[in-house]
Amino acid sequence: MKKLINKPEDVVREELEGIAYAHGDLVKVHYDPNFIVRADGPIKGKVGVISGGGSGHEPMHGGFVGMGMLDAACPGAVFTSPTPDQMLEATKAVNGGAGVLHIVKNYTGDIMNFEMAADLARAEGIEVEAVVTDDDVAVKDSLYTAGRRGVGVTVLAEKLCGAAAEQRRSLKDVADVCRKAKNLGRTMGMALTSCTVPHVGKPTFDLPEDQMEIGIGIHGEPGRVRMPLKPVDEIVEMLMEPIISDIPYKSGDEVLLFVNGMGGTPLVELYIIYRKAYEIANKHGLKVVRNLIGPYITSLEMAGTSITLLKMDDDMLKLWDAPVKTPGLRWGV
Amino acid sequence: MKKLINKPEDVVREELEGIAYAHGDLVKVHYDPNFIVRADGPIKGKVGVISGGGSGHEPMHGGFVGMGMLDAACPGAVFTSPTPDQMLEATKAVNGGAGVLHIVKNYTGDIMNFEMAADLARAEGIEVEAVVTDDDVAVKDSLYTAGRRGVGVTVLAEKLCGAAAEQRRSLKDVADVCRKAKNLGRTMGMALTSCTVPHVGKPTFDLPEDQMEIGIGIHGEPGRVRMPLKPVDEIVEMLMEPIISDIPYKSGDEVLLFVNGMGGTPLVELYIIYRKAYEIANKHGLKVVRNLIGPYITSLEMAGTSITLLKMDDDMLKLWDAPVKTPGLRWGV
Amino acid sequence: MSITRDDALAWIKAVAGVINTNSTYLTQLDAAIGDADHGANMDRGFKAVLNKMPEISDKDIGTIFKTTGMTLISTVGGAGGPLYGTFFLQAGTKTVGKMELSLSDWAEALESALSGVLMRGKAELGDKTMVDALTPAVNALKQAIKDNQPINKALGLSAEAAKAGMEGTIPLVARKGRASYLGERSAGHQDPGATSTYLILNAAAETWKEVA
Amino acid sequence: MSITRDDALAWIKAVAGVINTNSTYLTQLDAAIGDADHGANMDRGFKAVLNKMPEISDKDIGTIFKTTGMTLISTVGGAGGPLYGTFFLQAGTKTVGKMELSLSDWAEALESALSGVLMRGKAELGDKTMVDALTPAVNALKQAIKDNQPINKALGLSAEAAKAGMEGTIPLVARKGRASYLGERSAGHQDPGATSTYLILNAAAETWKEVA
Ligand SMILES: Nc1ncnc2c1ncn2[C@@H]1O[C@H](COP(=O)(O)OP(=O)(O)O)[C@@H](O)[C@H]1O
Ligand SMILES: Nc1ncnc2c1ncn2[C@@H]1O[C@H](COP(=O)(O)OP(=O)(O)O)[C@@H](O)[C@H]1O
Ligand SMILES: [Mg+2]
Ligand SMILES: [Mg+2]
Ligand SMILES: [Mg+2]
Ligand SMILES: [Mg+2]
Repeated sequence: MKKLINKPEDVVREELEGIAYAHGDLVKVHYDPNFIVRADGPIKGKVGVISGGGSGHEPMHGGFVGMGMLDAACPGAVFTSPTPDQMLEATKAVNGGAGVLHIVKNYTGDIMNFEMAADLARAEGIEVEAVVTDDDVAVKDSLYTAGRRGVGVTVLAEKLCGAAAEQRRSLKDVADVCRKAKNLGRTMGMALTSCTVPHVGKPTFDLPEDQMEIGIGIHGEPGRVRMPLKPVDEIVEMLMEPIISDIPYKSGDEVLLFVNGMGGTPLVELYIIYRKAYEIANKHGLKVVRNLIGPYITSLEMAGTSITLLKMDDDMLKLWDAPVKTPGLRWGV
Repeated sequence: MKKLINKPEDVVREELEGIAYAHGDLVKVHYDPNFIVRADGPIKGKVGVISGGGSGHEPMHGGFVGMGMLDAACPGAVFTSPTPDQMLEATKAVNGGAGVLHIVKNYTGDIMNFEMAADLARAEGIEVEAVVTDDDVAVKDSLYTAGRRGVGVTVLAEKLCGAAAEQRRSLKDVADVCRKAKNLGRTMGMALTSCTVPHVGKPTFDLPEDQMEIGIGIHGEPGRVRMPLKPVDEIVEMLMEPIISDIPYKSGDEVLLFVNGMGGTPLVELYIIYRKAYEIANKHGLKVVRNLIGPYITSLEMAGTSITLLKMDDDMLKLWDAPVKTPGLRWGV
Repeated sequence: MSITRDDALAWIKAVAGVINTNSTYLTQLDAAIGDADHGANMDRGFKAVLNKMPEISDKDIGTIFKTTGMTLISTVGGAGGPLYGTFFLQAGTKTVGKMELSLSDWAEALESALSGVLMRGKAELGDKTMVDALTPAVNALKQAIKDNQPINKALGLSAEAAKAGMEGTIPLVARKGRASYLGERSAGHQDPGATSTYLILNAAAETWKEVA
Repeated sequence: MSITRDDALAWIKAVAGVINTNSTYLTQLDAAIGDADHGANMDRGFKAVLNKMPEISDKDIGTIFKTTGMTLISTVGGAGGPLYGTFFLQAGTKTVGKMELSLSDWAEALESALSGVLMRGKAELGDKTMVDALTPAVNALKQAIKDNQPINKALGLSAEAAKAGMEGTIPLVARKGRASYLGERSAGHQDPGATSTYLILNAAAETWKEVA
């Protein structure tokens, strides 16, 4: 295992210390239980927006805490959803009296832990709504399974909900923004290499030099199919087709196109991916009105990418363009 | 070779097309010769600031074109400095009548190609100054060698000079800002893995599972020494010590601390590195007043990091905080 | 004869030990069809439980189980945390105030633990989860009581049933938890959670061998 | 006898071929002490030169060399582009208007090419660069002229000197170019630029074998 770390068990703690040193102007870090809150929170009358999940997906979620996005983030152990007491404490810390939205990625562990936290917070008199993102079309959805994973749309939903909360919308309205993003966004990912979970010390799966995994999530899980490596244009087609046909997206739709890096894939490749994804979107008559390109929801040092489409309306465009000031996403301020 | 590309010879062209699709609001891309210019340039009366170098270091330099930073960037082939005609055309394209600053990284190829371009531009009546960055303390400087490499400070210098030009300072004054950054900034890097140049198809050097290279540059060149992998805290000490003792930085100095990812190292590790670098800076009495953390000057998919210190004064702080709106760096606007 | 407070404590300690010993194994199983953390998660949780031991060693069995559950919930995370947390919380609720348990008390506690896991995770038998080890273990225990088996024999039968259930997860296609994302590719692998459940119940059979 | 315009064109074509054949080799040498692009860079440049051939095949030798130099400058990049660009520009300047070259003309052109490279790159003999192949090649050529050697013999001696110079770079510690960053670690590797210089001069000896 080649990583720039000390001991595997210290990764999350030391990362949090680094974040605290680096971004003290934007965020405050609490330890035991671990969570990151806006330095200027809680904000009276503003809905608190919080998310959380396993570590190893940086900048998500801790890098998105700040004005116009999240009020708090709860980092679990690497790839392990945080515990209810983290989310409970974070919920209490950001509560400005207007209620708190939990943005939860659809994983059994995240759901159960967030549910427990919400129950506990409600018992303490805090109004809590939870919206579960589940945008990964690589997973066949069904009533009888865990459903689709929450992936790329989560980042976009956090931005939109943060902006809506900043406008002092009600808890229900901010949650509605999240539900809209959940309903209008779809993602698919692939990997060239596995990642290595620090305490495991070796790659989660073996992927030969000439093979790739299509339909991976963000936890080093093996994907749906393994196949020989292809030129990127063909890979992008394999990702875009199931995304576009899922909702489906229709000619004339205005979309945000998000090309995400998995952590080990450099920007030069992401632009080559964006190029093809943009052309395919155009061919389907989709109008790419906004984009995001970079490593925003990662899987440690995995090489790979995910593509997310989110159908936009006027309100979402305004929320997207609204100022945001976080360590990982910043504009307009 | 595992890369999300089509043909190696199309990498730069297709990347530029992706950038053009993605950032048409900020930049315009010209082909044959290849260069990227601000969409709103040239700006009358403003010094043009341009840089260039081999591709494979993204977001540098193309990602730094836009308001408050570069007026143009010239991408060469992967790891190959651009040709004089690219720089000449870019110089002409950004010339607003106040002269043009060439920010050149200290590599034989870059220097020679930029020199030829500057000569040609001067012959066409454009005032050109060139400043060469050479901040890499891994290389022993001497009159009889190529000198130190230009690395991390280049990114910081581009931001500072871009802001100075935005204030309509004179060519000499903007160049002075660059010289100041050059004189006050130092960098050292290391790698866990080699990168693979697309047309070569295999790693530039072999680095066994338990070894690392200390003192690498940004072109997959082998470093100064190879040694067994160590806990990151020790690695950061090995990088910080020669940086701090070089100028040297002194107790009470205000510094910008830049922890850079080489392309394949995820953010979680960069924060762990930042943590230790910050503590070491503090121990030496240095006051970290600004920071930058992320993959800004990369070496394809290489796993590794570089640390840069830049001593700041009031003017530099104001220039650093000034608005910038580029694909790769954005704040205040 | 019955299971005393000290027996209960000994079991929790034994579980912490067996989880620690098998941490890499559990994580390997999770790497194949999950996210390679089940062993590390459980080990972190039971280490925390061990740290709580001094505070609870003079308490009743219900308190011991509930504290174990609370500690797992606040230290494990993932799916395992809430599920095993609920498991021990429910077992604790059934045994509040008790300083010793008869075999029937234990069977009731375990059945209650199972319903807690079912309620929390909403998995059904055959979904390729810990439920597939826990359900047959509870059933075997109840049958053994009906058959008037001695405690050690009953516990052994229960652990064996858990083992068979665990092994029975191998051919299954997962419908709950992370492994479900793999679809057909999840078949051919043993479920990590079913495996930890077997280890936990087997530790009871081993620790309480002398009880009957 | 003398080197005609067609001989000059044949040489440029031969260089393009030999660079293409050795592109991987040159890049490997560059990988060891540089940045793994010398072969690809030179190959891209000479492919562009080949594309220019139709435009210049009826021109004088000076124009052929100058066009080659300009094309290399605008397509190669890196250190190789300006250096080999200057090499051919300087050779072209010395041969402007000529439709054929005597051996002395060629020696003068090559000497001028060398001074161009020295001026542009500021390397000295022993810095582990292309200069270490080019300098002895020029000296050997001048000596051969003094010794009244026939053209083919003189060109052969010049190429041999380039080869010896190239091999002589192996033990050297680089003081110019990227390899200098390696310090002592650059010793033990042959310089890629010296190697391409040898290939270029050897192509002249081979192509112009029949000239004398
Ligand atoms: N809905 C569920 N009901 C019961 N058990 C479940 C459920 N989902 C997952 N599990 C169990 O949890 C185990 C995985 O636990 P763990 O790896 O700790 O959590 P995570 O999947 O969040 O990484 C699975 O092997 C399975 O036995
Ligand atoms: N200052 C110099 N003078 C002469 N030759 C040089 C100089 N610097 C480098 N070279 C030559 O250039 C070669 C490398 O060329 P190339 O790989 O194309 O460029 P780069 O080093 O920019 O990648 C070296 O092997 C060396 O022979
Ligand atoms: Mg997990
Ligand atoms: Mg080069
Ligand atoms: Mg798991
Ligand atoms: Mg080179």
